[in-house]
Amino acid sequence: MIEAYANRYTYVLVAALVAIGLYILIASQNLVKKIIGLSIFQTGIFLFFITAAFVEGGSSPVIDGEGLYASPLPQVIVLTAIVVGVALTAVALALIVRIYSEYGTLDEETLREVRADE
Amino acid sequence: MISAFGAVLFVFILVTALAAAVLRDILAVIIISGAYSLGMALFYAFLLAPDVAMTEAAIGAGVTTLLLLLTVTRTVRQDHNRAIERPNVPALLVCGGFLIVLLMTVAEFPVVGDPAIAWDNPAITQYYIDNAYKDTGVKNAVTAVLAGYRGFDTFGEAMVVFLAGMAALLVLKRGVFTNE
Amino acid sequence: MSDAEGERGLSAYTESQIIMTTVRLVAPFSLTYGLFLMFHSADSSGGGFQGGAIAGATVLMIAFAFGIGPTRDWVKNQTLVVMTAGGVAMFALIGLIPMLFGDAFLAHPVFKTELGIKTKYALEGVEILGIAPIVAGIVTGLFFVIASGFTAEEEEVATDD
Amino acid sequence: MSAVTPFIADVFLGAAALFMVLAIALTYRAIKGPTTQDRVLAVNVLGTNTVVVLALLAAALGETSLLDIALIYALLNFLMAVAISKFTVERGGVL
Amino acid sequence: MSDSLLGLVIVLPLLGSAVSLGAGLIRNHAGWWVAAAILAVEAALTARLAYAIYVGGDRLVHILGGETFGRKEITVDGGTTNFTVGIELVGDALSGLVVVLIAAVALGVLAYSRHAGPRGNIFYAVYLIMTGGLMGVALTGDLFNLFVFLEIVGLATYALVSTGRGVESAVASLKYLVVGTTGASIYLIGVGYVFLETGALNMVDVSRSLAGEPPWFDGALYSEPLVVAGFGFIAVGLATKSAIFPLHTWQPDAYSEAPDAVTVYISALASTSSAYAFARITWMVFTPDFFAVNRRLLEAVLVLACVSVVVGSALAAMQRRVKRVFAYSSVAQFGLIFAAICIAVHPAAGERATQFAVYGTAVHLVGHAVIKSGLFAAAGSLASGEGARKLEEYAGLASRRPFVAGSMAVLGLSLVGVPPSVGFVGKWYIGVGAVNAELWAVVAVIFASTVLSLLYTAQLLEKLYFSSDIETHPMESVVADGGEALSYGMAGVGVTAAILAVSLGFLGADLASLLDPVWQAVAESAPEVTA
Amino acid sequence: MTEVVADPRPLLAVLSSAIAIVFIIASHSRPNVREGWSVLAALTKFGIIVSMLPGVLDGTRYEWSMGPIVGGGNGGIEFALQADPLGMIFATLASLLWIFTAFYAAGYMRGLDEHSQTRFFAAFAASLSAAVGVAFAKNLLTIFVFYELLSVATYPLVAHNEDPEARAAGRKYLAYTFFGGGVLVLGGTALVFVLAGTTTFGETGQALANADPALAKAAFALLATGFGVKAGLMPLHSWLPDAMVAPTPVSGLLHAVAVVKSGVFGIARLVLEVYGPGAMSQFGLGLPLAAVAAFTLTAASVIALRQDRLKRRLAYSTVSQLSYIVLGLALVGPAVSNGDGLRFVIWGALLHIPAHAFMKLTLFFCAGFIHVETHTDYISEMDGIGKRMPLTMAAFAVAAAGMAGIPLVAGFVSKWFLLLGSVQAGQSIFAVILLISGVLNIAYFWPIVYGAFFESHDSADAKPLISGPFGGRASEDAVATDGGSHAEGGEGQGGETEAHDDGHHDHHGGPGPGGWERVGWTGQEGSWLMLGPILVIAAGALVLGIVPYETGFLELIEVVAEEVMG
Repeated sequence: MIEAYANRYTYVLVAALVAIGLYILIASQNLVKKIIGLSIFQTGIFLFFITAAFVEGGSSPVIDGEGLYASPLPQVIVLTAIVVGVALTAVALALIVRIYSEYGTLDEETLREVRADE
Repeated sequence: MISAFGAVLFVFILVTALAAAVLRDILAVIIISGAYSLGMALFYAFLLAPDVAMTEAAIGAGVTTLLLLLTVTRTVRQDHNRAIERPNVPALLVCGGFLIVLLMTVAEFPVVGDPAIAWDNPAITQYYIDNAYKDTGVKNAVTAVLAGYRGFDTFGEAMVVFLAGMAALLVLKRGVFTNE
Repeated sequence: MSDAEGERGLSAYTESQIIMTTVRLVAPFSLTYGLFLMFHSADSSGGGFQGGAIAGATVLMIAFAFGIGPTRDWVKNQTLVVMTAGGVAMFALIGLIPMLFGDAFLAHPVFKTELGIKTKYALEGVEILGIAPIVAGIVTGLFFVIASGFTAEEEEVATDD
Repeated sequence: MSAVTPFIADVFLGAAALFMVLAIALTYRAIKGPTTQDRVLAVNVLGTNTVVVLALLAAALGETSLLDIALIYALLNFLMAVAISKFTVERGGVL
Repeated sequence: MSDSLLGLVIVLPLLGSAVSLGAGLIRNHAGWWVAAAILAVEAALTARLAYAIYVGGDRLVHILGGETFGRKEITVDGGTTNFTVGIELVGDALSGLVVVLIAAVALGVLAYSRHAGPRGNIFYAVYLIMTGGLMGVALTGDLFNLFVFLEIVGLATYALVSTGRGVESAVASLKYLVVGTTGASIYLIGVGYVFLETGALNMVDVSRSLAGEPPWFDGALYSEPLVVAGFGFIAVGLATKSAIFPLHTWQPDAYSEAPDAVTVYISALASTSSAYAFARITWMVFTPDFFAVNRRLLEAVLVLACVSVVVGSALAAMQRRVKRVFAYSSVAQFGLIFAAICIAVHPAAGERATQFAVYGTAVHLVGHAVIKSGLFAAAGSLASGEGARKLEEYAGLASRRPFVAGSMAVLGLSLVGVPPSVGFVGKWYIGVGAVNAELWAVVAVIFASTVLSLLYTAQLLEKLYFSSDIETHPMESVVADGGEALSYGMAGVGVTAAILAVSLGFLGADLASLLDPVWQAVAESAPEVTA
Repeated sequence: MTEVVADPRPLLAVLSSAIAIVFIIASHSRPNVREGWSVLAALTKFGIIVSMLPGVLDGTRYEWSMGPIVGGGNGGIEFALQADPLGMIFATLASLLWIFTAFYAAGYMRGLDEHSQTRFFAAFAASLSAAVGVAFAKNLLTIFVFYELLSVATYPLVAHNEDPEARAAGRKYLAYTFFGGGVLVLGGTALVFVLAGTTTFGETGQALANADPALAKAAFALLATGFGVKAGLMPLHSWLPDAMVAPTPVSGLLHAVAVVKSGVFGIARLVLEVYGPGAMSQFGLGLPLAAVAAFTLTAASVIALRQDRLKRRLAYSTVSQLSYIVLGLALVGPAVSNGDGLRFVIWGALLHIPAHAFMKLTLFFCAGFIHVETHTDYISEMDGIGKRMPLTMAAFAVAAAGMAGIPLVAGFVSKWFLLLGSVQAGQSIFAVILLISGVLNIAYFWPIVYGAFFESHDSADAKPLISGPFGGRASEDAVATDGGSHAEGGEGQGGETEAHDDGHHDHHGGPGPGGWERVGWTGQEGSWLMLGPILVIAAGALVLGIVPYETGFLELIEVVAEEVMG
């Protein structure tokens, strides 16, 4: 059992990162920390794709002649997904700046109280 | 089998991720998330994905951390009496459940880096490696697939970046990026 | 907390000689390296995104060193808009040209068969003329927009002017 | 496929693993660091450490493109350190 | 030639957004005109496309990147099979309907936002990108490309929602961003699992690989745990995007805080596009054979959908603000659509049940978009014309705004399912499909949804028509919030939606007959809709 | 012998009042023109329908179809109208009575100068077009379309007064009718469509007969309950008495003729054409429906006894009379073996539709007229009103006699056939129930008539069943046995008027201090706009009672019976 998980250690890391990212997303009070949790959650998924592309003893997908290469397709997917993730983080931060300028707090609890008595 | 470097890198990333979850002071968390993105870039490099590692490095260190800092510069720093956040039990249960579901499926995955059955479907991946240079004249297969075969994805991606800029302007109700 | 007095930039910015000299030294290198990555995506890893991001990061570096106010005035909004909108237009154009010849959108081999331009250059054209300016423009633009924050009275600037 | 003999590759990988252990120690300082300056220093050293590890990996795996990443980190690491440090000095007088 | 239309229809609005931003340098108010011009051309292209699909009767495939990046032949140990290395855009009977809907609603909302909506070039640039993204979701034939376009639509929606007046809209937009991105990432995990198992991303190739056609697979992969988990993640991701019950928390805030023009647009198209994506993936990629093996998984989604119908309606009846009432009603109606999608592929469903469920999904998808956008337009008109946002403030409004109140009444009744309306036709098809499949519990929920949706509609009608307005509007109808009077464009959208809802009600049979190739393909578990 | 002729007239019949709505709204500022439009629409509608009568009698079916409104199955389901004998009965009845109701409504609304009359008349026209639509529907789906439109069109009428009580009644009305229509009838239609592949009337009987019995029974149960809601079957009837809060023309034409009859008409279609006697007896569906109808019959009559408000008593009487029709239709199942038993049962049931319509409309119009002229709503205050409104009370007496089944008035003929049919069908228990309810009818109508003519305000004896919880007055003072007028009896009497069990507050009705002033028989008691229709419809009831065949209704019913039995 352990040996099966050992030689799939990256997938275990993927599962761990996704879980930690989700935990930060749900549990943290600070809005900026939520966004960081979101980006950790996404990088976990990217690692899943990259490990799927990895070939033991191969080389990176710059093709020069025969040989064992890592597969380029998942890496393209991750490239696009990273940029999408950054775009989302940037927009989220813009939203947080606007919320802060109005309510003066980044803490979700105080935010809820302030909005409740509005 | 897991290599020494892989194991240590595994621990490093796990430690930084847990630290980001646990710390309460937002600036510390941002710094730790910078370190986390360093580790991820290393892992991508180790898993033979230099393009991705480069993107993670450039965007992780160059853009995200700075934007996070910018957002935080404008906020007041509450002096926290406690460095560690209180664990939120219901969230812990949800994420623990999610983790177990994922771990159950991990056993089904092919072994890391196993070239033999790395692909049940050799058609597509093998095709890129054999014909990328013939079709596009580009040696770097990732760029060939990125801009050539799946050019439309990249078009969508460029639109997402463009949209992020527009969205930031719209959210902060600005007409222009910088004052004329 | 010091917030934006009159002008939109942040408060009195303290000069720091060390950072300014280092940045004056490093900035050209990082900009050229960014351009290298853009132009060199065919043979080695790199590409429009990474190159654009590093070029954007260079401008950020300068802003950190010389303060946001002066950098904001140095970087005209017009250049950013031209870079981003121009990048999108170029990308769409490179994609649409093959459609004029009856082939599909983004059919780069058509450049070779019809116009004699090697497909490789079309691919690189997409990366350099298309993606890199967008990413560079947007990274810088985002930085300035978020740095300037949100002030309520600007409410009507974007939407109703 | 890698320029060096397998044995040398293993030595480089071993060295890289050791540097990563150093990196973990640095993260302890980055987490614990009572003041922000400690964290800034920790991240700075971490950056340079990554450059070294990348160089070792490039040599071990024979991947020249890893050196490009090392170069990026060399440049941007300075930027991250500057940003964090300026932030801590004057409380917002960053820009 | 006509298959290049598919590419043009997506690229044109995206290019238009760059033009709109560029135009900002010259004239500040060019945004609306640029959008109007681009979307007019877009509508013409869509009409031509719909003509080619439905009248020409052929399945348009646009391989992006031409032949070299298109379909390839490969022979492995005797068996030859073809697969695609690039991305395909597919215009068939199913996507044609959604494309026409998007073009129509996009133009309609422009009429609304001419007077009421937010202005500025940036707004219309993002508006055009969202239209392009929606077209992409409708037409793409590639699982990852669908993720990219879902993100474009999502990001544009977060930006548009945040253009609301107060800061409330920013809080709602952030909440929507966090939940929406998590949903999209879960969808990406699902795509990753399926990709790891089949190695393909193109919907037709994945469907064929799951069926085990290519020689290197030994038999169908339907019972593989990875594929089952993959479908689970895809379903959860898309359910979050369409606000199905447990994952709907973002929708009420987003719809009620966004400006009225934006609410009309996203209520009609944002959730509709992800529901359409779920339909295409469930029908074409996983096909009924997959659900014959994993019956319990499908029943779980079915239960989720039925619960969503009941809870959505109950919550809608409890709301005080009118826009929140309609937001929760959307949760209920999309529960109905997801139930119909599941019935079509249910192992117990015979060919007849699949036929009706497919009819029901398509008609209700289009019908609900028309009805809900009309309702939000009418609510917006009353809000800006009379300053009435809460249910109590609606007392006696019918006498002051007969046309807008009239259109709201007609649309409300068609939402309930009063016969000559498109709401009834959709509900009828789904109901008959469920009866054919003998899923009695689902039948009960579908027909009970009439009374459930009556809960909140009757409140509205009673307030509008039969409560005297003396106690709430003593003074003459002074426009409450300063000068934002009601323009003809705003009232016009509501009225046209009402007329459309009733006329589509009469065209129920022809609207459904457009879907014949789709249900035949689903019945035979074919990977593609041979038009 | 029946041949189908494509003809736009059924559509024109339905649309004539729909088009009138536009004109009614257009002429909202000039009341006379507006009322003119209503009357004109009523006349054209009646004219179109009657023009089809001879053709339908000798076997031609006028049909109009818009093509399939819903696809699937073999060719989908058409949105089609067909003028067949059964449909003609209901359509002629509704349009004929609408002519007089239009006049009556104009008088009523002007008498009380009600608010928003335009909306009232527009909704009235809309509900009439929906009612004729229900009559001429060719298949289950079209009847469902008009069934729902009828609910929507009548809702503004129920909630017309715009006060909390009217709103509550409107809400209850919508809930019941939409539950009945939207959920049950739609579910039943879907089930029938799935089982039989088509929903056209007359073609589904055979397919349903050999369908899976459980599903066929379920479909019947769904459709019967769905239509039963509007037909006022007992557990689902409580919306009807509450809807009495609406203006009287609405309670009259709609809640006695159009809306409730559409429910009963739906059951008629269901029993005679969707299932047909064969399937009915095969699955034994008749008896349970008959049992429900019988229960409603008696219970409603008992409750009617105890209602002091005249309109609520008439509402409960409607509930019970409708169950006569449902009982007659339900007996079609058990009577299928016995030839003329079946014929009589069908005759009785279908004839009771027009009979009850004429009589009940007269009663409601009288109630309305009394309310307009003297603002009295409570029976206990109506003693001696015959002096004040002799002609009205005479018409009331005629109609009440008919309801009780006294010969020469319409009610007797249909009840007679029902009795004959149930005896011959071997279900004599229902004949007994019919007789009991006849007695109960007398019990709750006769005191009103007697009180009006033979008593004066101060010497009326106690109404035994009005306020005691289980009947009988528990008042402490001695009851004046000899009917003579003595002082304390009067006060006692006076005292009673305040202690009404349902405590109506601003109760300003009732006779003046000196009792009702005497008005001659020559019609000075109120405006002719209302008195005219009352007398005409009362005369109609008499004509229907004396010569049912010549009025065309019985002739139509015979054609229907032949078709069903043929």
